Amino acid sequence: MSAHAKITAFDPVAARAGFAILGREVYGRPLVYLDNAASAQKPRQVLDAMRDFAQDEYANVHRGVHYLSAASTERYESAREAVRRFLNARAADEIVFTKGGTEAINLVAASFLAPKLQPGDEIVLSVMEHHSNIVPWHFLRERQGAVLKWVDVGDDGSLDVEAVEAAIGPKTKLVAIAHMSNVLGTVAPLKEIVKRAHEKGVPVLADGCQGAVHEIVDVQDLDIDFYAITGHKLYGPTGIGALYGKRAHLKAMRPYNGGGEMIREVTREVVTYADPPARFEAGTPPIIEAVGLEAALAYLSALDREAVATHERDLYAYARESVRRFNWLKLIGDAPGKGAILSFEAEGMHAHDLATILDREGVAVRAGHHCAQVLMDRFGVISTTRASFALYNTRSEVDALVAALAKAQKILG
Amino acid sequence: MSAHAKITAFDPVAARAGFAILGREVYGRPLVYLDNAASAQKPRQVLDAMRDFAQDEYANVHRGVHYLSAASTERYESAREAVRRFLNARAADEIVFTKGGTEAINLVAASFLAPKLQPGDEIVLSVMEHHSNIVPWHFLRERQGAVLKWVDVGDDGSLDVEAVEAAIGPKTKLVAIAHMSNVLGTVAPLKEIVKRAHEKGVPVLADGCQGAVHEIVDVQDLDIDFYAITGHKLYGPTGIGALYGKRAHLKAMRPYNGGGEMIREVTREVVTYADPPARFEAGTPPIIEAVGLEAALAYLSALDREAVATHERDLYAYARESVRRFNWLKLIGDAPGKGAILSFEAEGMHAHDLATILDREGVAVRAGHHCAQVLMDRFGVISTTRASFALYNTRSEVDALVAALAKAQKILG
Amino acid sequence: MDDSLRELYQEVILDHSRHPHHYGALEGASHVGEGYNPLCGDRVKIYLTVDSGGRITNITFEGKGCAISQASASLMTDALIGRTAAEAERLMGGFLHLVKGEEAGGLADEDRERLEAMAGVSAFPMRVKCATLAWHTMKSALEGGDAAKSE
Amino acid sequence: MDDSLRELYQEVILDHSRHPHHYGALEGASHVGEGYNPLCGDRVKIYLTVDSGGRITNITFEGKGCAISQASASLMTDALIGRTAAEAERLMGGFLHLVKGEEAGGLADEDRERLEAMAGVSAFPMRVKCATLAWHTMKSALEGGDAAKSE
Ligand SMILES: Cc1ncc(COP(=O)(O)O)c(C=O)c1O
Ligand SMILES: Cc1ncc(COP(=O)(O)O)c(C=O)c1O
Repeated sequence: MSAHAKITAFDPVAARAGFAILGREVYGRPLVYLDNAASAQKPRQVLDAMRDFAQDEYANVHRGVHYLSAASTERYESAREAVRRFLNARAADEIVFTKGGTEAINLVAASFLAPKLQPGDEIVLSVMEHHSNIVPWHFLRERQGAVLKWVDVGDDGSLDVEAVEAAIGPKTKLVAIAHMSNVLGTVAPLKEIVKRAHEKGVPVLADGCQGAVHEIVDVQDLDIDFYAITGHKLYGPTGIGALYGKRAHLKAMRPYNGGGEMIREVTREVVTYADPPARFEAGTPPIIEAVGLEAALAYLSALDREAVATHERDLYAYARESVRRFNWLKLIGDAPGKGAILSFEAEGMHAHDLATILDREGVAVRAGHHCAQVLMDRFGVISTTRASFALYNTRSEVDALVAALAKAQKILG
Repeated sequence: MSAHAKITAFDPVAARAGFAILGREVYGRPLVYLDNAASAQKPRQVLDAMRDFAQDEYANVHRGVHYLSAASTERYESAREAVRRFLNARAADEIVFTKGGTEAINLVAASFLAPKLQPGDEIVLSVMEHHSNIVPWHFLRERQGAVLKWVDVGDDGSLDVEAVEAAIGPKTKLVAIAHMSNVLGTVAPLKEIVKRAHEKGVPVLADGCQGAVHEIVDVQDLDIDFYAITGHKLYGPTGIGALYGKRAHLKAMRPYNGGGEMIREVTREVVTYADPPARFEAGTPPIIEAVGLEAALAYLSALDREAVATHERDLYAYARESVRRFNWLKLIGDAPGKGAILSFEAEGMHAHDLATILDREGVAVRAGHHCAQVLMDRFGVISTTRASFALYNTRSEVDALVAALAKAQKILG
Repeated sequence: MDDSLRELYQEVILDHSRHPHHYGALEGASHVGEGYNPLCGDRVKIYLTVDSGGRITNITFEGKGCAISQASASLMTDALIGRTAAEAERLMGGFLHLVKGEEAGGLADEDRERLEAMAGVSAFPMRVKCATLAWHTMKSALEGGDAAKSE
Repeated sequence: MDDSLRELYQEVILDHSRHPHHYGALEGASHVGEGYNPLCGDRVKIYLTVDSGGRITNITFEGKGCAISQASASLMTDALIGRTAAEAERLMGGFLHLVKGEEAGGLADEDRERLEAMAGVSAFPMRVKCATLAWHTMKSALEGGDAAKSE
């Protein structure tokens, strides 16, 4: 299929019909939702699946022999299989359901790394990480004397595999890198990073909270050790995420939370633990949310994802071109092959003032540090304004953004 | 209001209309759902609230200045206020949202107790605890040398405040007790336990996963230090729970997961943390689920809860009386004032065989150890069969249970 | 009564569960395996003797469990005594297919007939683990491996 | 243009934010406070001098922030210089009511007039923290307490 054919294989305007919220108005103006990197809206299929399931088939999973419990368990495990397929993991027992991307990363920090960490051991991470892929490692610094090694990005926001490799030393115990930055849109050269790290015997965790939404992920091809995703950015529900971990790692890891379902046997004196993935899923899991996540992945997978990616890149290119006219607007992050995230500083205008004015024009963008303060420091800013695009955004929404920016300039400039 | 008037103030048959699933059939027979202690069904109000919110107002919370983010944040914080009201906490910042009851207890173990625990320090818990209120303490035994002190229950399943007090010694650092047992139905004398523990300077955590569903909880009146609840048993969604903690405790506690929202400032070198409750809510929280939980609490609170409790106790009394005819059926747990949970052993019939036969009659019960293996040991059984009642159950459903038991006896007996 | 229930709890199953064959410890067993079903807490212990020619000369079992798991263990002892390890392996594979309702290719006609009584389990997916516990345990005992669990 | 936007970004606010009054460090300040808004990362530092009679003789501020927070800090210096700590306290309370759109009981007419420009914030709940940052910082500086944050 040619690149052109791929573009026509996805129609964002038709897709919008499935997202009721996109048809609404705010302050009497059509909503232009460009805060997708914070969270995506959910298609009708996801909401229907959750509701239908809760209304017709719901019970707690795993522990019951009755009909509804069996049905629920089947749906829950089918969702696990859907995640496996989505990431192309070898086996479903390499998929652990979590409450979100943040918990997935914390799980690796606490159950994989913490037990074997010596003071002075190093963790390599990049300056473009989200706080969710920073603070868990800071915990290990605070509590166990780990050393954080920071990999810088280029001025255009690009992440260089050589820079990552250079940061890996004999004491490095893990490389933790965002697949895609939520501010810069930079896509890390993950496969090459894994290759170099493995040559030095160092495992790699990817924070795929953004990456999995916009890239096609194949954990086997990447040969990556851990990959974290979060449901609500994948057009799925809140309250759920997942961790992919190589089976050998998961098998060797200690449990995370303690409670029901993750045990083998409990007595007054001792406790033994279940095999993965159950070992890491203490308590009643997010069952209805798993059903919603499966629906979201089915929704995504039914699309021509290459075509969606092309559409998103087109939106970014169009937006980038369109804001050129504003000489007061300075882009932050413009690496080759980046995802559809437009972050910028506005001279003489604070991001929050800008976002407030855009909001009243119906245009929802984010202003702030985007949970990436280390990156803000790197670029010498306190905050940025960010427009982030999803599959359902259109060029005319980019036009609306541009018009709103012009208005903001008139008010504040 | 007289006891009689209270009964008539709640009509379970009318309530059933709000739960679509209760109208369905399994294997061609009307569903008789008696697995409520595992998880309750959700009324239409909860499903509507979640769907309407996701369809009309959804965005990520806290971090955005735009309309939907503000609306979402308001809904999320309003849910927190609803939990505060439900538990009668002093202030909303004493309510931490978690992924469920299990995580709430793990949070206390990891962030409150672990940092100050010395080898040999003791944790007092009862033999009727759910694994979720056992395994987190076993972690502290395994990792930090804590000693678990077990309080026995009487042969009728009652929990004696003197026994709890006797287990508290100079090295006791916490008492962790279920408000209501998920197997025995026993309601712990929580207020008295707290009083005795506090006299000895020991804080108390209550596992309220069952208790909050059936009792009216007032954490101020109880003067309790921590109280854990879970959404899905409260007629709410999966993927959410909450921890009440006294403000002074929460303020002094270290964070649990690390990530977005729980920080104050992050640099390459250091990180500082937000105040509670944000400190304990790393990452995107279960937003849609919080909206669902608020709807569930609103649903419950609009009922005459005393009348509901009376109805449930009546169901238990009726069921207890009705199964008397089976001389092969041995009740486990019959303490005065207990909740509507009927657990039993069946002579010559294994719980799983029984549950399978009941299931084909449309009657959903649980068979197994109910995540309470220590309690199974205490009563010298491997598993029990459990019928647990909710507000929407009726006497005629008890009759269906009894008829199904008679059938099982015919097949297996 | 529900047909699939009648099928599951048919007389031969109940007979085996009430009066299991080869129940008890086996003195001088050459292999022992222990199985555990974490779902219900049931346990089973399998004792067996394999002679120098690799033939299973005796099997016994101990443990408490549901009718399905007890009957399955009892039937298994009948079916496997006298087999070589390789034959037993094939039979075990066939049994697993049978109780999952899959095409049980590996079974000879007389074995299939003997085990047919367990086929009713396939209509009860939540109970398949009960039926397979003893068999998994047998397999791990033969292989001299760890305690099995039916997961 | 949206009326509430015009109200928020009215000329006097933009003037104050572009040309803030009393901007910079204050040598020999008797009290200093630092404020931080974790939402956006904005910071403010407040310097003030209180004389022996408990009267605030001077206030300055430093820091970067949005138009709202800068204007609010600038207006605050104008409003509080020359007041006693007790008067300042009352005025601060009134201001908090004002920006939240509540009845601002504690404000004298001339104070209300002076601060009225900030009332537009009340239509922007997400921005109230921007408006109150300097004031919370001022309060904690006066009380000699910790760094304030606008939460
Ligand atoms: C790159 C990145 N990592 C991690 C996260 C955390 O995901 P969640 O908030 O769903 O836990 C986010 C989003 O907030 C993100 O953008
Ligand atoms: C008494 C008790 N405690 C704790 C839990 C754990 O709650 P959850 O599974 O929702 O985390 C349960 C239910 O499973 C329970 O019944």
